[in-house]
Amino acid sequence: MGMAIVLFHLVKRFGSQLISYRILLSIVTLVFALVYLPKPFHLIGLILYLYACLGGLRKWYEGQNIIFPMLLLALPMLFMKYFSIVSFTDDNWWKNTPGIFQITGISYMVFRAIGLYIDERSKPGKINFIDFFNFASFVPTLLIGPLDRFHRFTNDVKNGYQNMTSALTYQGWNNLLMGLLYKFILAEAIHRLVLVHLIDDGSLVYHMSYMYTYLLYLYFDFAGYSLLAIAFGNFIGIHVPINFDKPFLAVNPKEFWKKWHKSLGDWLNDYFFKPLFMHFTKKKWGTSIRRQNSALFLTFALMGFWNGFELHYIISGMLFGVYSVIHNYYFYQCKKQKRDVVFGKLNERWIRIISIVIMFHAVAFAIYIFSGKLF
Amino acid sequence: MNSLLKHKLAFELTAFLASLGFIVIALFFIFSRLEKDQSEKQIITLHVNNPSPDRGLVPNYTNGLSSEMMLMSSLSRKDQLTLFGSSEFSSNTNSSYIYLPEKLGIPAMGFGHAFHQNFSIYCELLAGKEYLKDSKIVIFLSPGWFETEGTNSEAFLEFVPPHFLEKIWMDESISTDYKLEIGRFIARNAEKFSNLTLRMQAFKTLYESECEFNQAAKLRTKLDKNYPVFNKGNKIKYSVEGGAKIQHRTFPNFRKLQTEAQTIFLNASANNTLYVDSLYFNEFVLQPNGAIKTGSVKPIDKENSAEYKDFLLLLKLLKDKEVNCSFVIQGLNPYYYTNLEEINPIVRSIVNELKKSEFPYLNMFTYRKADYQPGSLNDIMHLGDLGWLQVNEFIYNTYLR
Amino acid sequence: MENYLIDKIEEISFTRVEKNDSLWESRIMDSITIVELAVEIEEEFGINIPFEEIVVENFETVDLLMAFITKKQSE
Amino acid sequence: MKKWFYKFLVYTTLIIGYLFLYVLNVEEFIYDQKDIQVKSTVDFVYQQF
Repeated sequence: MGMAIVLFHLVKRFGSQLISYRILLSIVTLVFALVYLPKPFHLIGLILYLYACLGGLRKWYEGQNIIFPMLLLALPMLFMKYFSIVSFTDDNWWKNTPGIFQITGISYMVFRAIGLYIDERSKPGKINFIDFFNFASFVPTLLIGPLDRFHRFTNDVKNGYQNMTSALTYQGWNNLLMGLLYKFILAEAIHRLVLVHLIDDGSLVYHMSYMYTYLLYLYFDFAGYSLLAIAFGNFIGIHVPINFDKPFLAVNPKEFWKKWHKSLGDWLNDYFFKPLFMHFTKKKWGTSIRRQNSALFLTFALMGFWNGFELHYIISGMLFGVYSVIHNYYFYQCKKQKRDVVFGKLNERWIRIISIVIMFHAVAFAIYIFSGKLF
Repeated sequence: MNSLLKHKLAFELTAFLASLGFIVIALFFIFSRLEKDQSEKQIITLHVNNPSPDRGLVPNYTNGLSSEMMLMSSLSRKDQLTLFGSSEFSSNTNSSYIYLPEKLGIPAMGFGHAFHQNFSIYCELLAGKEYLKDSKIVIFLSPGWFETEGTNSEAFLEFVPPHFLEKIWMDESISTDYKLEIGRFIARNAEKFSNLTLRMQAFKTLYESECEFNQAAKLRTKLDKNYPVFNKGNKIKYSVEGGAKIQHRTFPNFRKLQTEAQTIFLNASANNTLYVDSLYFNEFVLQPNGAIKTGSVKPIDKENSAEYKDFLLLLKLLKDKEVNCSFVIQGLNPYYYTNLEEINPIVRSIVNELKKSEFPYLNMFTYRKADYQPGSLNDIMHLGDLGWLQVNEFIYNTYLR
Repeated sequence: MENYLIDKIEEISFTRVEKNDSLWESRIMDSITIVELAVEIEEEFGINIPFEEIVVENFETVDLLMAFITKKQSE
Repeated sequence: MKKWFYKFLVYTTLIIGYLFLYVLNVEEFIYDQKDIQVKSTVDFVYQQF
C-alpha cells in the first residue's frame, strides 16, 4: 500500500505526461490483485461478468423495471451467499462450485455495479471498461466499503493527479491516524483485553456485557477499517466518502443510518427503498403510512439477507426494520397531530438525551443478534 | 498553500513530539518508582482455609491453590507421611495413603498419578523447600520410568504449576544450579509445549545464558525486571496450618496379613500361571486367538538415561536438604516379562546410589521367577494387596518403630 | 403550478411552506415524503420521473421543482 | 489549542496502545490464567508403561 502511494506520487512528479492516472490506477490494482489476493482470476472474471451484464443491459434492456437488472448483476453474490449456508455431502460434479463464488469483495463489487447501472441508465454513451474496472475493484474499499458512486469516483480519477494535493494528503493523514487508533488500538484492546476473556456462564450478566463489548468492538473495528480505506484513497487523490460519524449520538434509526455505515444506508435508500416505495405509492396500496412502513421494513430485511442467509443476520436486519417502522410511525403521528405524541411538552434537550439512550440500547441489542452469539 | 502546509506540519510535529515526550517522562517516572518498590521486600502469602487433611490422594496440582496447599501442608506436618508415586496410586484399600491412616492412624497423603516421575518430584520438593526439614517422605520408583525420556511435558505442566515456578525463582536460598536444571528441562522440551509462559521463558533464558556466558547469577536480577510476572512480589509463602496429631493404635501382625492376602490373590488369579489377576489376564494378556502375550524390556544405558539423571538430581537435592526420605523400588512380573535381567543393572545402580546416600529403601524388583512373590503385584506392574502390605510394613519399620 | 406544489407539500409534510424555503435543508421533506411528492407530481402533470432523479438537486426549492417539471414536460 | 490537545491525545493513545498491545502483550500479565492454558503437545494417555 505504502509502495503504491509512493509510486503514485513519483509518477505525478515525473511521468504524468506519459501515463494517465486511470491507467496507472488500473495497473496498480491489477498488480495488487495478482500478488496479494487469493483468487485474482476469479476477481477479474467477476468484473468481466458485471461489465458484460452492464453493457448488455444498456444496449438491449429498455424496461423501467429494475428487478431484472438487479437480479442479473447480483447473481454471483446470491450464489455465494447461498453456498455459504448449504453443505455439500453427496459427491457430485457441482461439489466444488461454491469455491468459484467465494471472491474477495464480491458483495461490494455487485453493489457498485447495481448503483452504476441505475445512476447511468438514462445517460447515453458507453461505459469505459478501465473506468469500470477502477471503480469496481478500487483496492482500499474492496473488502468492506465504503461504497462510492460511479460518477463521483470517475470524476476524481479524471482529475487524479491534480487531486493529489497536500491538503488532501493532510486530510488522509488525519484519517490514517484515527483509523489506526480505532482499529489497531481501541478495537484490538477491546477484543484482546475484554471480549475474549468474558466467561460464558450462560447468565444474563454475561450476555449483557458481551452485547455492549461486542458493539463497541464492532464499531471501532469497522469504523477504523473505513477510515484507513478513506486515508489510502486520500493519499492517491480520491475523496472516498465517509462511512461513520459518531453513530452512538444518533437520536433515531433514520439518523443512525446516516452515521453508521452511511454508504450502505444511502445505497439501500437510493436503490432499494426509493424505487420500492415509489412503486407502492403509485399502486396506492393501503394508506400512506402503511406503504412507508412496509417499504422500510423490506429494505432492512434485505440488508439482513445481504449480510448472509444465516438466521441471525436476517433477524437482526428485520429488527432494524422494526426500529425504523416504529420511529416512522411515531414521526408521522407527531407531524400529523403537530405535537410530540410520546414526550409531550418535555424539554427538548431531555428528549434528545432520552432518544440517544434508547437508540443506543436498541442498536446494541440488534448488533448483538447480528453477532450470532445467541443463535 | 505552502505556508499553510508548513503550519500544519508544525502542528502535527509538536503534537507528536509532545506526546512522545510525555510518554517518555511518564515511563521514566513509573520506572523510578518501581525501582524503589523493588528494594522493599514484599512477601505474598498464599492461603486457603482448612488445607490440612491427614489422608487422601492428590493426583495433580491443576486444581489450583487448594491442591498446591495439600502438598505444602503435608510436607510441613512432621507426623505425616508424604508419598510420591505414579500409576500404582489407584484405589487399592491397602495403598499406603489409605491403609496407614485408616488402619494404623498414621496421617499419610499420596501425590501423583501415571507419569509423575523424578523430575516433577524434584520441582515439587524445591517449591516446598522450606518445609523439607524432618518431613517424612516416601518415593515410589518404577523401573518403567527409566525406559522413558524423562518426565514428559504434560506431566511437567500438571505437577509444576505457575506458583511453584514463581516460588522457586524468587527463593534466593535455592542455589542457581538447581534453578538451571529447570531451565535445562524446559529448553530441552521447548518444542513439546504449545507456547512457553513468561515464567517458563525466564527459566529457559537463565539456562541458556549460563550455557553461553556462564553468568546466570548476574542475569537473574536483570530477568527479574524483564519478566514482569515476577515483579508482583519478591517471595511467595504458603501459609500452612498443622492439623491434629493422630496416635497410632496397634502394632499389626504384618506376617499374618500378608499370608492371608497371598492366599486370596492365588484364588483370584487361578485361571493362569503368570500370577496375574484373572480379570486382568482375560482383558490384557490373553490374546483373542488363545495365545498368551509376553512382555519384554529394553536394556537401559544409565549414562544416556534422562530419567536416571533426574533421579540423581533428586537424590542430590534430598541429600543436600537432609530430608528424612525413603524409597520403594517396585518390581515387575518376571512371568510376564521375559528378559528382566536386562534392566537389573540399572536397578542395581539405583540401589547402590541409595546405599551411598544412606536412604532406607525397599527393593521389590527381581528378575528371577524363583525370588518373585506371587501377589506382590496385582498384574504385571502394579502393586497388589500383598505388595502394599509389604510396603506398609517397610514404612512402619522405617518411621514408626 | 406553484400553488398546487405548495399545497401538496404542506399536505404531505403537515407544515407551512413558503416559496423560497429550502425543503431538504429545513427538514420539511425527507426521503419518504419526497417520493410521495414525486408520485403526486407524476399524476398531476402527466410526466414520468425515474426514481434516480428524485434527488435533492431537483427538489430543493419550489422554484427548482417547477423548472424540473417544465423540463420533463418538454421532453 | 483545543485541536492541538486533541491531536496530542491521539498520538499519546496510539503510542501507549502500541506499547501495551504489541510490545508488552499486556493481557499476558493481566490474565494470569494464561499459564494454565499452555498445552503440552505430547498426547497424554493413561497407559501402562
